[in-house]
Amino acid sequence: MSTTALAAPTVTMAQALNTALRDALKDDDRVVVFGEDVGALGGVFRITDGLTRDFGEDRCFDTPLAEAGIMGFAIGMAMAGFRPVVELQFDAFAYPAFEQILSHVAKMRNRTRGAITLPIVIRVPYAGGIGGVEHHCDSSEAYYAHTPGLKVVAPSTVADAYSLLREAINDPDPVVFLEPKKLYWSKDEVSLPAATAPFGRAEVRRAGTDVTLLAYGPSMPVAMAAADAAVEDGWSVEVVDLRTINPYDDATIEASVRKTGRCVVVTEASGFAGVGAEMAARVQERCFHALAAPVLRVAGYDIPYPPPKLEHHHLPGVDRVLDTIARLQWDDVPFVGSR
Amino acid sequence: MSTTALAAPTVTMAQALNTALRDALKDDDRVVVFGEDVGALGGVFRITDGLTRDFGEDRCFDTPLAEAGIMGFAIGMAMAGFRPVVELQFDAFAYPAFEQILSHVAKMRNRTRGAITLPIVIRVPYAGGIGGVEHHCDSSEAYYAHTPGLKVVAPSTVADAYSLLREAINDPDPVVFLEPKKLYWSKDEVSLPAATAPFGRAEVRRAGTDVTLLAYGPSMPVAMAAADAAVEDGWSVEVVDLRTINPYDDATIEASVRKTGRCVVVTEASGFAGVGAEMAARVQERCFHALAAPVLRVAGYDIPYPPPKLEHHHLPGVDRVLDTIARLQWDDVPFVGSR
Amino acid sequence: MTTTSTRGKTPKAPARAVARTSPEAKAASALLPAERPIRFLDERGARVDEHDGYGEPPVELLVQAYRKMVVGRRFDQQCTALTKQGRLAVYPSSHGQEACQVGGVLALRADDWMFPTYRESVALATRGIDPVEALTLLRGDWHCGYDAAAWRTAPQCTPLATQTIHAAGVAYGEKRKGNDSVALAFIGDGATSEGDFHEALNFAAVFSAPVVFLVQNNGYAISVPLAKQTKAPSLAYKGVGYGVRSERVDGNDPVAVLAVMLAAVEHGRSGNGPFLVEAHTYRIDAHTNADDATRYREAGEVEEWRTKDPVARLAAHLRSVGALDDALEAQIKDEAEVYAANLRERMNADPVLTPTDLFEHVYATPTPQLVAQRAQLLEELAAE
Amino acid sequence: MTTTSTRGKTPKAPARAVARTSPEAKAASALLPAERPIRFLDERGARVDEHDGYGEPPVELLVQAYRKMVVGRRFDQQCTALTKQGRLAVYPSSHGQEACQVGGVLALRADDWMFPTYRESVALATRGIDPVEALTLLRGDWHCGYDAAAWRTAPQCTPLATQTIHAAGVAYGEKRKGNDSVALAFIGDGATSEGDFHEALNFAAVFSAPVVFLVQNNGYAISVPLAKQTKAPSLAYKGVGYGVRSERVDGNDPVAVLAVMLAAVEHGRSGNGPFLVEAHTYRIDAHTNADDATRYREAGEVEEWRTKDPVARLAAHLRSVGALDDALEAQIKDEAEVYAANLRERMNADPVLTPTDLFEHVYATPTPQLVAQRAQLLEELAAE
Ligand SMILES: Cc1ncc(C[n+]2csc(CCOP(=O)(O)OP(=O)(O)O)c2C)c(N)n1
Ligand SMILES: Cc1ncc(C[n+]2csc(CCOP(=O)(O)OP(=O)(O)O)c2C)c(N)n1
Ligand SMILES: [Mg+2]
Ligand SMILES: [Mg+2]
Repeated sequence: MSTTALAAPTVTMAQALNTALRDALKDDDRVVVFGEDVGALGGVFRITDGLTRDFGEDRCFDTPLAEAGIMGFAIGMAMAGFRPVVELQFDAFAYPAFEQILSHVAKMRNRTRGAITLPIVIRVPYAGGIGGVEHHCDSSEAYYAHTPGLKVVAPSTVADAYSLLREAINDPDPVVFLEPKKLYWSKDEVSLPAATAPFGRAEVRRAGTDVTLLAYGPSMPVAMAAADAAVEDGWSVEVVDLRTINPYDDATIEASVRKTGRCVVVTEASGFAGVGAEMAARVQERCFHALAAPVLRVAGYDIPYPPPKLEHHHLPGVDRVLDTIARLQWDDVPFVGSR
Repeated sequence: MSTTALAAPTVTMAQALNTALRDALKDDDRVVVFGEDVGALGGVFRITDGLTRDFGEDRCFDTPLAEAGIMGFAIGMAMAGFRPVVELQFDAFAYPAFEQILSHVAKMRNRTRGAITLPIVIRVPYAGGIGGVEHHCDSSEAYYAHTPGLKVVAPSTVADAYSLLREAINDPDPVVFLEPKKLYWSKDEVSLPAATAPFGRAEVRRAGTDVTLLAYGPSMPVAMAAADAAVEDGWSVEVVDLRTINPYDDATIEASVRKTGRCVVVTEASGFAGVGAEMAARVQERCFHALAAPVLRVAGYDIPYPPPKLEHHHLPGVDRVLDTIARLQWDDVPFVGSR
Repeated sequence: MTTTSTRGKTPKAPARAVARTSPEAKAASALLPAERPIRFLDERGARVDEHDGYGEPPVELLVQAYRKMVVGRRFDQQCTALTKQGRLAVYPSSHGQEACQVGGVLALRADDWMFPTYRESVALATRGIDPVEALTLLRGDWHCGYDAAAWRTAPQCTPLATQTIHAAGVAYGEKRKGNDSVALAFIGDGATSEGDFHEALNFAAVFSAPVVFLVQNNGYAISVPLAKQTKAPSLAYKGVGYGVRSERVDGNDPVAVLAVMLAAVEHGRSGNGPFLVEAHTYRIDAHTNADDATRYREAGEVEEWRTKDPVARLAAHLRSVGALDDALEAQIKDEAEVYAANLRERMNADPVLTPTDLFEHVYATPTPQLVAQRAQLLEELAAE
Repeated sequence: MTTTSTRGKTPKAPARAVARTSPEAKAASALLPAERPIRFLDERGARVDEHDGYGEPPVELLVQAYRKMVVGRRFDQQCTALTKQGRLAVYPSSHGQEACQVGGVLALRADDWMFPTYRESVALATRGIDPVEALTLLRGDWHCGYDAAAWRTAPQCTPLATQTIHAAGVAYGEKRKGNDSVALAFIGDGATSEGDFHEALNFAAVFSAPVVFLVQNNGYAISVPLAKQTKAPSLAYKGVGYGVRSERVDGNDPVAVLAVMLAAVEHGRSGNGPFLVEAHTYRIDAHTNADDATRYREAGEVEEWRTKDPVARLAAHLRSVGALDDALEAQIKDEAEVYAANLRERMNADPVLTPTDLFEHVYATPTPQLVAQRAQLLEELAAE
């Protein structure tokens, strides 16, 4: 009777996140959601829409406007046995909470040899591409990624948004969950609850043989689009989505680059000392003799995030990715990959 | 008569920094020094020793205990035409000031098209190796290095400490000046005032032909020691000191690596997404076909900074550097460098 | 582990008597705000005697304020209209808060410093800044538009409360230079919860910096009502903990706002250090054009506040004292219309943005890395 | 640009009358501290009547406090000695602050939470934690030593004021779980300047969290005296701005500290929310063994404070009420000596540290990266 496979419904990333929060609130009494405007308003991006109405003020509530306060309060509630999921309204507005995040959230387990653990999820609507004004579009992942003790997650698909957020909430350790703002309204046909690969597993989103594009979160759409466009240039491009920046999946990436012999890293964040530098450094450390060309990076410029009318010049676009692929010495250097 | 070259006096890095502050206070009325305990106490490391006594409370003063406040106050004073040199007492105690640093200090010039500039120096006694307890030994340079609009400096020699601090104070832009705590008591024969190479120039501290070690600030001593020790293994090691992380001197590094064909990056900071990743990524981007082996990194582990009794296991030591040099495929891969 | 089982009756903190005579208690009393918010006008604009000793501002200044408020409101409406036409990326309206926007600025001299937030567009216009310049950022450009140094007006600040410390710093800096200028920092009710606000009050007090903190308490931080923001008797009670003189004022009474702001500015100018003013007001529009205020407040509440309209109140008062008649009213309305029409027209032209300008002001001199990146962008632009 | 040249006489903020009748003013009055710091004992330990309605703690509790204070002081001396023998990396002494260290802890139940700073080693010992465990971190190990969850005692906190928000959060969490436990956050005078302290007071008040903030105002933040830290009438005046009941107490009067702390804890336990206590005290020793206090304070000041010694004061009081005699005194001294000797001996053994433990508690399960790094370290250790 119900064996007929029904078409999965069309879901936005925002809806998937909202559903993940709902399901977590349903499944685990210890989960509490709080932050600025997450209550009656449902968050400025509506990710917490209806949670206070449906689960009550005790489970989802507004706080005073103070991010260090929110983070410290989450630490305290976690010590009392709760599993706080906090929203920091925009990337740049997480900065006031940095001391709490760097010196406490990331270190409490270690400082107490596991006696006190902090299963906190720090949700950050993050990065650009939505025409936001200054301070609303920072790509702040490097600050978290460089901090031992944090896990750092950046979904790029609707199903991952759901599955990774559920996993983040269940994780015994603090997770910085970076939600690419510009993907909130991206859609996919997904049946929720969806279970995708766990933390620490990268995914090959598109198979190819000539070059590997490495990306995550907000930079995945351009990587995929570039892979499509590259077909015309005769390149078969493989695209790997990190999904989680920490833990990091070297194995999947290594396998891909060993196969293709070439690699380009794409990040929307400013390049200098960013996560993309780590990605490039790791690939060449592990696959040097399989590489026919240096690992190149396509990244945002090393400038403050630009304003709405200029952001398209800053964000890695298909052309910039293709130009970079073209720079991978296709002709004049013998291919030394292990293909 | 005075043409006889006198032996330069022996000076510690701490003295050189103190002298630089004195000379700046003398030369420019707009310079003010402030922070926690910089007055009567002369700073917990005595870098500001005697400044209040000799220049008065107006020029060097204690502030309330609040790092965001110190940073914001410096912004305001710079707007009024002063050139604030602030001390943030330890690396991890700069974190409360991150929002002020990331969202204002780094961006004010850009946001006002140069109408308001912030010639501020943020002095941070930083990194480990002094047996400090938790929160007193963080290597925080990556957070600053990844932030466009800041300059980031980390001296490793006594002469550089003086010269780079003077340059930082004179610089029209904000400079994060990272003072390796463990080098405060390092000595050298230097006549002050000393003028070394300007910002953006790396220095070859030791010439060699087989492999390039790249380092800066707190990691320079181990790089130099490893170069010495490598002689026994028959390796001629060149050591390049970045001196300034931003601006970054690609040219000097490129020249060295093109010559040696091999490169190891040494940083005391945790490796993941750190400045060392950028250094490695850049070298292979620029010198790929001159490299006989991947650019490897020797870095602190991706753990919270360890306690006094264990820090020596964390910090890159001579053995770890030599082991890494040994991993640069000396035998089984033909050398393809341009030497 | 120890317990307190040994102790007898339940210990209780005693009720507090009101009379206070110790030096600290007296010092505190001198800092605390008045019993009730300062008012010169009731909600209909009739003169009342609740100003607790503050002097009434001269009538010419009130007329000037009225003019600026009418123009400001018209400007604000025009901006909201411009968002609908896609000419502004976003606009945070100050409709209903004109007494604060204008009263704060008119209390300043040209050489005083001003630190606006994103909500202070009308204050910028009142300051005399060209409205197109003032809207540059909200229009989608990358900088604040006006010459922040020449106007002694910081770029509009979004990271909440951060600007209050800058104000303390610049005020102290000017004092150190022997100038008698003061700094005015605007801040919202919600932003008073940020640690930076407290550090600002403290630095200002410790360095006796002539800075006035004007809290526009419009009852909400986006959707979060004041009751969820603080349990303080009122925000003006925050000053005493820093040794900062504090006052509450009816923020929809332009006479009261001006009276208190003039006193607060003079307090700083004459060497008495910082001053905290809490102005009770309301934003009639949503947080920004992108916000849906019906999610968190009742229409009735908005209607209630419309009856306390600061513009109407001042008009009524000025008419009652013979300082405003139909002719002047019409003249001011005309002025406002001209201002708005002018703005609309100028905002219709697409701004010319130069992409490589993104690299020009990151540092005084671009680093080699930025020079290379700029070159890359130029190549891409050439290839287009 | 506008100027205020139009205004007439210099506007001046009026002097404030003392009587206060409005609801906000009354609410504020109920929150403000007493006229003078609460005292039961004068500086020599004689009973005085300056306790403003606080109840006197039972004498058995005072004897217990005395015992803990004597042991605590001896413990503190021993720790300073251990720094000289290289057995502790660093030690921040609380010599002179024993009334607060002990009084704060004795007001708690075992199921209450406690948030110590680096200065609270004596408080930890008073709590009952094994002193060697309590000294683990200062000894040069990488963790706090004791079971923070079982003892409901957070690791000693160094990043100043950050712990005060944790205390608010855990207090609220316990309340949400239906428990009547409270949280005690220790903090120093200097740290009250940090934004986090203010956010903590605000969160605690807004969520009516049963947390007591005990400010040990010892007059200095390392070298910076209170006068450079704040211009507040006293730190206890910071509470009113958040709606937090506040009190000042003579921090060297153990009876007063206990009386106020018991009331403050009960205030929270019975559902009245947070409480701020400022205790005036002094640290007789330098900031830590590494500090040179002669750089910033006069010997005379230290001598002056020695005459207000909390241990001597309580001894005098207990003798005067017949609760302490030579025999008991000797017994307590012996107990302290045994405690110190025991500690000295145990601290003489080198602690065994396992380097790979550095990787064990970064995450519940080490990431693949950490597994690889641990393997690298193991290789290195094997090669040694
Ligand atoms: C540090 C920081 N956190 C969060 C935000 C996002 N945000 C922008 S406006 C706002 C509400 C501010 O409320 P209030 O201070 O009352 O000012 P109002 O908007 O009412 O004028 C919030 C939360 C921000 N801009 N900065
Ligand atoms: C955020 C932060 N900034 C600076 C420091 C360095 N520091 C350690 S103790 C101290 C003084 C603290 O004074 P106070 O709060 O009065 O406590 P006390 O040491 O007197 O007990 C300072 C500045 C720190 N630990 N944390
Ligand atoms: Mg508001
Ligand atoms: Mg102190």
